[in-house]
Amino acid sequence: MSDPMRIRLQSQGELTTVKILMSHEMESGQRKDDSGKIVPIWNIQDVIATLNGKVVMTAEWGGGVSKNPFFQFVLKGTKAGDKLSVTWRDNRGDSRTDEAVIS
Amino acid sequence: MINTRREVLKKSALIAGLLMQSLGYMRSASGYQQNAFDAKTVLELYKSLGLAMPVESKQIVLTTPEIAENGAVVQVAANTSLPNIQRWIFLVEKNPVPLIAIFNMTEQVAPAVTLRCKFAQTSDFIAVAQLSDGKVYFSKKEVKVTLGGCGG
Amino acid sequence: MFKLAMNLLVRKCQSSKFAQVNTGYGVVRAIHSKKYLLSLILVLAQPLLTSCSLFDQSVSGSSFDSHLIEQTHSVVALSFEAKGQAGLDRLKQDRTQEFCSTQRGFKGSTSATNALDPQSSQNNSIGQLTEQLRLENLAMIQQPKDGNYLGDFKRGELIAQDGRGKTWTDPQGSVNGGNCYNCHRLSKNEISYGSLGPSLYQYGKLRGITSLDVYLTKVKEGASDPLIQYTWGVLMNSKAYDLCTVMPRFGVTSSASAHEQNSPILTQEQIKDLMSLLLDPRSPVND
Amino acid sequence: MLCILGIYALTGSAQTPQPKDTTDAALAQYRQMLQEANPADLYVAKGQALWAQARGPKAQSLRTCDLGLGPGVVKGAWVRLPRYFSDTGRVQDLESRLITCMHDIQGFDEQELIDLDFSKGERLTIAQLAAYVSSESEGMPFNVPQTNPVEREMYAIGQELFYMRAGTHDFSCASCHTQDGRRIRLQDLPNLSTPAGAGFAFGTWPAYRISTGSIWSMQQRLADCFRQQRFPKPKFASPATIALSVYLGVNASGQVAQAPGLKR
Repeated sequence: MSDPMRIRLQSQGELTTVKILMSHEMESGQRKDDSGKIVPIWNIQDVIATLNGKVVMTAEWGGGVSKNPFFQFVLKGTKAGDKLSVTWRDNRGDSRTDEAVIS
Repeated sequence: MINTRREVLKKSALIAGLLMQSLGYMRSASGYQQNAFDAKTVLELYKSLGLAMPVESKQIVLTTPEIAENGAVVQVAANTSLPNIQRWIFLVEKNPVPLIAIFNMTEQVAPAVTLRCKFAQTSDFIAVAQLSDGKVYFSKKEVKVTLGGCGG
Repeated sequence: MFKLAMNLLVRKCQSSKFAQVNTGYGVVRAIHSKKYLLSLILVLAQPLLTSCSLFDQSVSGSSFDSHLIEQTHSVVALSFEAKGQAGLDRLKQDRTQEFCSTQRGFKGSTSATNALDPQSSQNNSIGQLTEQLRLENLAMIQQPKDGNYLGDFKRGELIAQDGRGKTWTDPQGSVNGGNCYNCHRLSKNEISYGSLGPSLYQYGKLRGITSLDVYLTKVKEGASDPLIQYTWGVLMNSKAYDLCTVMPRFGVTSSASAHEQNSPILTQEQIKDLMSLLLDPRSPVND
Repeated sequence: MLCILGIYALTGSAQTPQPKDTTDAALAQYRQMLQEANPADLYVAKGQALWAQARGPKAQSLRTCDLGLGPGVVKGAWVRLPRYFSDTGRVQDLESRLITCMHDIQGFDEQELIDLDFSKGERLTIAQLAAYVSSESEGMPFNVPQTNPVEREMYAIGQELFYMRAGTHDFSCASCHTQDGRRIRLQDLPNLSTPAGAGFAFGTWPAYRISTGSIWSMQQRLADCFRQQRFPKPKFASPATIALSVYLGVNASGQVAQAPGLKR
């Protein structure tokens, strides 16, 4: 089971900055192990953010995103009580969704 | 510190529904573009994404460190005053796989995105902005990756 | 008789301290509960004090608490385990290491002051000991067998960049690096350099090697050229010039630090390559 | 002879202007950007969950673990460690105390925990617990006690160890950590004999290591220092590492705890 994300929200007027830390190995598929074998790629491929159920941003990531990814974006036109939901899915089919409410 | 993280209740039907909806959206609307992530050069990448050759624009502002103490984690950010941005494409030119990420933007988000990515060596970071009219612009900045630690 | 008493005391010290501590985890309790007993033994055996210790009082100097040093060595003996090529013999100090453990001013400064000013130091016993140990180190320096002091600056740059070697994760028998950039600035283009040691950028150029001709002359006169001799000497055994410098002794092994079949950190060939890195006018150091 | 050597001394005359300021500024910028979000927070969350979770052969949580301020008190405990514990009769740092609790309360085998590798299994658990416990002292000043004679003794031994030169490279801790404003490669070397330097070092571990992408505890930090020092390996939670921690923690008195940190 995947570990929870850490989502921090900072609102200023109608803009809300979203800072997300995700717990993931993000194995690049380029690295070799001690025996010289390539460690297979294992990465978050898709990220989706919804605000009150409506998709506001999606992303596709490769193995070049750092381990334990940090991702930040800015929501427009937000108000207190709005509910942000973030989902990631990796190339092994594992996924995780976490939520945060704008205060 | 504002911290409103909540752990998802696994049994919540609402969340489960949202998850299904989200994954469904990802598969139908975008679909993971494996070809682009297989491209070994920037030109190959542009081709696989069906992009016109991007034009350099001063309206794209990049925030990157000049020097990275460790190439494993380098924070990069792009922002732009160009109107109607549809997609951001983040590249590290000299990586074995240059494509780092694609962000599909909507009107509900500002055109500013920050991500941490890996640099295999000193390289240009390139952010490509694709606008809704199909025009493509880019900006680039070099990040020096240094050797560190006692082990050299 | 005296020797026997010492041996008995050593055994006494060990048995009192090692009693409960085979896991290495209960030592402080052991020290605590045996503390007064131990102190008593030490007081009664004042002249034999150092026999519990790796320290020789004449080396450590009188201002140091021998009881504490002895306790410290007991803690060390219980706390470490051999791993990979890093054996427990590495904890056995030679006279230079013992002495320099007690000299607690920083010795890697970029100032020009030499710790070995004979005017001030020979007036006291510490100064005399310093000079004695320095001369011991000086005597350890070997000249190159073939009389040639110089190698290849390109190989030298790679050695200077390489910080590996001699740790418990480095495979036994692997080639060791020189760690030079860890502490020194050397070339213009490498920005990742440390500052524990002085800048060596333009080392040769600033010392008169302004052309290839000058360099080739020095190559010929290596055995008598003061710059060649000094540079070689510092690389081989820095302690011969500044006894307690933080710079390792790259080309020698002392009796106590005779680890890994007596192999120094760097081979003579590697040190020749570093000589060229520092002195060759074509080297990036003299760019 | 000494005169001639003086002229060519490696120390001194070779000083040329160094572009250190621009490099340092660029590095400060790099580090500042990463401070905005420290992946160590992910491990704090895991540690917090592990603290409350019933685990081990006895299926108990650590909610009754006494870190020195009484059973279950986590807040402020870390800035008062290492300290003497009368129940075990020895000075313990956070990690050795966690082992005691995991043994006494949860039924884990102490020696097994000690013999494991860093970052694996229950030892990763300990690092995560340490990240959580340390985070509960964030912003508090260090106040590592020196009231018990054994605590003072451990400080003195720690200081001796700090200056002990040995091994193939003649290094001690002090070789790199007794001057202000020095670097190894591009990494700042805190002067651990000063409150500010000791506070910066002792007060920011556990930390997220960028180079390994994992949480490192103080014990792991010290073990890797000894590796680089070309010493043999210190045993986990051994008296030597605890004595050094006492030395650092006491030197850091009054400095503010900032753990878990973020390191190269």
